[in-house]
Amino acid sequence: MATTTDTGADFRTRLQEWLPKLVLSPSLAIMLVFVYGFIAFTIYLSFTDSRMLPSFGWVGWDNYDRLFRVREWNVALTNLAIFASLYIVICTLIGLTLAILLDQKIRGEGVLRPIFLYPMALSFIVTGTAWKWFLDPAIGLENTMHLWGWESFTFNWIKDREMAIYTIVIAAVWQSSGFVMAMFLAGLRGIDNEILKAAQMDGASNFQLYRRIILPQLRPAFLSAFVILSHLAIKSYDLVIALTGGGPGNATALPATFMYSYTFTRNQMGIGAASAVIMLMTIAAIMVPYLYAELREKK
Amino acid sequence: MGFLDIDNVTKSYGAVEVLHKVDIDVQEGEFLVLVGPSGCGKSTLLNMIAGLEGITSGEIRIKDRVMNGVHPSRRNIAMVFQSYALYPNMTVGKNITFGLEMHGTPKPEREKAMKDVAQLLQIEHLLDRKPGQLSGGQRQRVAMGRALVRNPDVFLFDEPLSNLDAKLRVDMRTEIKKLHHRLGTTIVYVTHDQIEAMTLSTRIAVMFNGYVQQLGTPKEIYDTPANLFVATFMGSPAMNVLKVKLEERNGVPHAVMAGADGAERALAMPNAPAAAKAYLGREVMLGIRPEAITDPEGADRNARNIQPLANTVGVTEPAGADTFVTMTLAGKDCVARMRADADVRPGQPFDFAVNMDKAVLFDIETETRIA
Amino acid sequence: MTMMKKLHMSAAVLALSTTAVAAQEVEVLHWWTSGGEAAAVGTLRDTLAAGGVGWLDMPVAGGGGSDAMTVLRARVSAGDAPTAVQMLGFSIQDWAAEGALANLDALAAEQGWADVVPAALQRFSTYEGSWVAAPVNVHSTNWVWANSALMAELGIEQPTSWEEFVAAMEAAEAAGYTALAHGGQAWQDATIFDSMVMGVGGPEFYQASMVDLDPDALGSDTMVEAFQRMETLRGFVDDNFSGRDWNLATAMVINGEALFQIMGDWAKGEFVNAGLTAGNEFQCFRVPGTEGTVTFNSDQFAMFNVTDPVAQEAQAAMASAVMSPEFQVAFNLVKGSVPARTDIPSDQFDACGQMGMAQLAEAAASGGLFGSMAHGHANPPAVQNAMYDVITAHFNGEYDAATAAAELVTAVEIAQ
Amino acid sequence: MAAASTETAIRSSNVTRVFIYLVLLLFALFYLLPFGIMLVNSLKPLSEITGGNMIALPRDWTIAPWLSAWSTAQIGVEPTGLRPYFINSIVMAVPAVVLSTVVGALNGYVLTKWHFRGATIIFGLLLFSCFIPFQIVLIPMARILGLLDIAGTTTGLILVHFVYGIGFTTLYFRNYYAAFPTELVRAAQIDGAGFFQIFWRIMLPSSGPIIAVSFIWQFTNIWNDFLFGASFASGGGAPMTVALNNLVNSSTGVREYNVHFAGAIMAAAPTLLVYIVAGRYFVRGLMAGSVKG
Repeated sequence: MATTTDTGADFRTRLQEWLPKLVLSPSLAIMLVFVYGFIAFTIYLSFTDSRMLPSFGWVGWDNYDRLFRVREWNVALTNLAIFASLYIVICTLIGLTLAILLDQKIRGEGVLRPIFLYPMALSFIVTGTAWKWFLDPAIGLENTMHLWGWESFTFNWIKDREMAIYTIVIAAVWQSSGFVMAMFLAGLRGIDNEILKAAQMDGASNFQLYRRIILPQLRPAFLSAFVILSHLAIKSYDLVIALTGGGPGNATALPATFMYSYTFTRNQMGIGAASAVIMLMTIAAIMVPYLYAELREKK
Repeated sequence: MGFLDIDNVTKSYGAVEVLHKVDIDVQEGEFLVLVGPSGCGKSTLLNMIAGLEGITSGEIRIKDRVMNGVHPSRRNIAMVFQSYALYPNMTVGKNITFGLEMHGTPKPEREKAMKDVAQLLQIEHLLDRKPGQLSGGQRQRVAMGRALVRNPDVFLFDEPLSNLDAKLRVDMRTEIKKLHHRLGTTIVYVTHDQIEAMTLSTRIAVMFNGYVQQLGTPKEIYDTPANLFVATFMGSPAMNVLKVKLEERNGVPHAVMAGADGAERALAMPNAPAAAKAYLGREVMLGIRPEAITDPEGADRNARNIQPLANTVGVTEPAGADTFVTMTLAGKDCVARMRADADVRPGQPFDFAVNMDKAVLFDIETETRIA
Repeated sequence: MTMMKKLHMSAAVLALSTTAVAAQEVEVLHWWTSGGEAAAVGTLRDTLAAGGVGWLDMPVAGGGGSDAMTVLRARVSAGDAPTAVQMLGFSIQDWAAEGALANLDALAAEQGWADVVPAALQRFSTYEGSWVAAPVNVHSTNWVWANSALMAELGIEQPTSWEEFVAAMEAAEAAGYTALAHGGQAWQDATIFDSMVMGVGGPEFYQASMVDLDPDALGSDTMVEAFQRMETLRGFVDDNFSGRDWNLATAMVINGEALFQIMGDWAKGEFVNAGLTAGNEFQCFRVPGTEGTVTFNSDQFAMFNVTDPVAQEAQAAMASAVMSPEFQVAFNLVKGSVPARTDIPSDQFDACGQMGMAQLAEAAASGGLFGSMAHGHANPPAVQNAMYDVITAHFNGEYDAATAAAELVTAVEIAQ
Repeated sequence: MAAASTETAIRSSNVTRVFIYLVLLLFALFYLLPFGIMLVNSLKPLSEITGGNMIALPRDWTIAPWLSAWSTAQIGVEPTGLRPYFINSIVMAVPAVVLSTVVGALNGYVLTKWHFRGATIIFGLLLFSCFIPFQIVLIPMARILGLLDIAGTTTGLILVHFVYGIGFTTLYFRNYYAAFPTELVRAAQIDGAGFFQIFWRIMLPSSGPIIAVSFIWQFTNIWNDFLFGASFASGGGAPMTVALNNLVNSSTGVREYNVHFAGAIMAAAPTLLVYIVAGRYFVRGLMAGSVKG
């Protein structure tokens, strides 16, 4: 695309050759230090006896050994599996549904769209309390239903050890599904109308139209949504802290809350770092194949 | 020594050489068309002239100045792109003068140059519009205006007409030709459309697979194609290429082949090239352009060697001015071009007249013309 | 602009941003951000201001101080530690071990801190014999808070034994009230667990299990019984307890929906704010079985190393002000706790406060004063939180009592 | 049928359309609910909240909680309300957003229009940075800020947000510019425009939608950040979220829920405003780039 240097190129050509690399290099340097340097540091810490502050006594795999003996870590991993899969699937479904519905030339789309999107703009420090109230049987939905005369209504998941993780899913879906909707909507708007017309003339029903023609074309949107949602799921922290604080008991602990707790509350930075390394590896396991496929295709 | 010298230029990406020793001298005022199918290297060559791609080996010189490694803006060239590449955020006027501004031309001069060009191209009324508000033809004119205003040594055109509809394309073609006549500038023009190549150029370079297959005037290219590729690529409908046997009969070389009925047909070639002697008794490829096969009345009066050919008519395609007739010859479909009022009927025998002056022979192995 | 000028300018900007701390000023990191207690800290600021020492406020609320501790780590890593930091129990020891804390021995000797601060508190305020922190207060955590009107209605006397306590709660439950107001958060579960361990096993057992972390004690039948008492209490808690904030639980007692709450003395502030008076509308008494002992936590201001003499002076002024009887009274009146100094007259305090001060002095003298596990004064945070995990899992029904005791042994072992 | 004449080629019956509107409205209700709860309760006196139904409308409407949260509520020892922290947040967010957007735009420009060997790998490295959990960077970041002597300053905070924003902004701009015709860049090169002139005169003026996306994304993330704000700002310079947390998360003492909700809405106001004002560019910007991955 750009010029490749000829031997003896003039100053301007050579400058233009170097400028792009020069412009990119600060970003690269920043990343190498602030991302990859820090990751390396964390990996190193996970092999040390660090407790309150980093220290550098080498302990080998001890932290990993302890980590997998801690029952809460297994709970956190199980929770992550439940949470992430439900969160990704439900967000995608709702996002896709809303996008398809909004794409039917809806009057008032301009009003509805920001309503679906706005939760992404709010942090859980802001909305956590409202959600907590809403889900609380004594003052929230259940109570309101009782006041309205539906005495048998129960909705006490947030208090239930088995069900609490699903309330986290609800709140998380509330926050991100609008964003997913926006991505699918963008994808839908990018589809050539002529293809749709052609398919209709071929006698495809609306359902077939979506299943056979439109959804396959949304593949990039599906991929982007998957990547964004999966990394949000793995990083989920505020959400749990604001809603349940990890409770009842440890029923809603996630790896991110586990890591924070061990690193900063319990002064077991070594184990915290070990859990962070596991998290990073999980993220990498999802991201690297995706990046590889995406970028190779583009080349 | 030409005005624009392309001197043994090659281009490689890594280990892959995509242009092989291209050597073209373009004279001042010449209109050179690079033509070929996509992927033949014509655009790469154009970009190398523009300075948008580096040169792996060889030299490109404009007015005897070596251009290797010279920045595109210092080559005194201008380029018209296939997509026009108008800056969407600038008005037409700004688009035209942007290059002058970048080269530090004072504002009054820029204004004057812009007015002149706008007048020349009849786009004065568009100067304050944005490219998004223009039709395809208007954009094309603006893109040319942007090139013209720079008054460059060489104009580069990269498939400038391929985004226009058929009628507009023909109009703009004429328009470009007129401009070239009027301004007498040197032009290098890339296209995959052989009609554009034929109509516009003073010389054509036919390219394929990174090689220049033939360089010559339109007539040379058309009448004496260097090889089978050039022969079939140039001209529409394409040249008929038939596998025939070359035999000497009565001291004259004849091209011998089977007719629609499987019986033998022989076309005498008294003025076959001398080299054809070596091929006697062997199979060769015979190239005959459709317009060289006619009804007897429609045959070229000046031709020295019209051979009769009795054959069965396959399909007829009236095209208004002409009628195309397909028949089977040497086991292949062979197209003849007749006057519109020629009396041919599908399935009926017909006596064709073949102008063997225009026939060419190709070696089966090397595919080069036997000359 | 010339290069020199630019350099000059940026140097000036730098100077501006750093001199702010170098003056007679203390930067204080704390999590007392709500109305009453923030106002109480305000009195400290005013005291210092009167002496010409500025106050740079650095409040970080949340997680019972854990967010503040995170921030502190970032600040220390940046080489930019605050002058003074509100801190609890073992954190002080950990920071002192890192060599991050200042030595206050000169000031302590001059003002005779060692004579007026109970030894159990000094265990946290000093490190290897040197003073590193100034204690502000003592919270005792083994209190029961009761609604007087409800007690009268149900005809309940103040229970003096575990059996009476259970009987009283049964009565409340039978009458349709919530017997025990409780919030299902790990630290609240642990707070009542402290009292159960103390109540079942007594001071020696508490010392052996919670402080010395003796595996035999942790897995003993006594511990199983303590867990069984937790199950009993769980039976008296309403269904909606999970995740409830402690002050909402207190509100249940205030509103007469619930009879008792087991909570530290900060709960008193809620009653007082609701216009109730100690001894009249509400009662306070030690968790039955723990009479004569006090489990406590103590807020202290740990002083970080500063090198600048001016800053050292400001820091000393701050430590001195914290230890002044005036501040100790003013602050603790608001906070509901009792002064860290035992030489302060109790006449300004209400009934519960006076009782608390007397019992604290008594327990300090008799060796019945113990750091609260739930509040980080019995063992280091790693162990404390490992215990939380087990206690809260058991309280929420994941383990039975015997399994919980066994899990406690394992969890403590991993955390050490 | 109305739908037939519209641009979308999908047709649906009237019954279906009623159903569609119903579903959309239900979802709108679901999305608005938490905010509605906050708004309603921020306009009630405290006694109504602790004793009543949280979804009910106020019996006594009051704006006192709002006034209190804005200017008199206790944040730490100072009864300043959220007002001063609001300004801190602006001073922090605006430069960080602008810087990361400009750098992201430049990176995207280089990666798409000046492709060179290794550029794809560099892009992959930048992209992966989006996924680093922020908790792990806290301690080493603090160390570096200390070394640079900008710990506890707004400058330091801006740097942190800038650093962890580059990945996202680069991603957005790269995908957007990948669809931007390269011929324009070539034309400008022949016209004599240099690297930066092409960027300023040709690329940037056509980047409206993606600038909006980058701005919305960055502003929301930076404005809502708590962890970095709490860790790397000193007391008086703390951003809004830290102050809000101090207001809401007080450990002991009476909880004024109405004031908390009023404060929470105030803290959310700028991001909400950004979404409402620039939101319509959001889908357009996503369409232009990000979704293409």
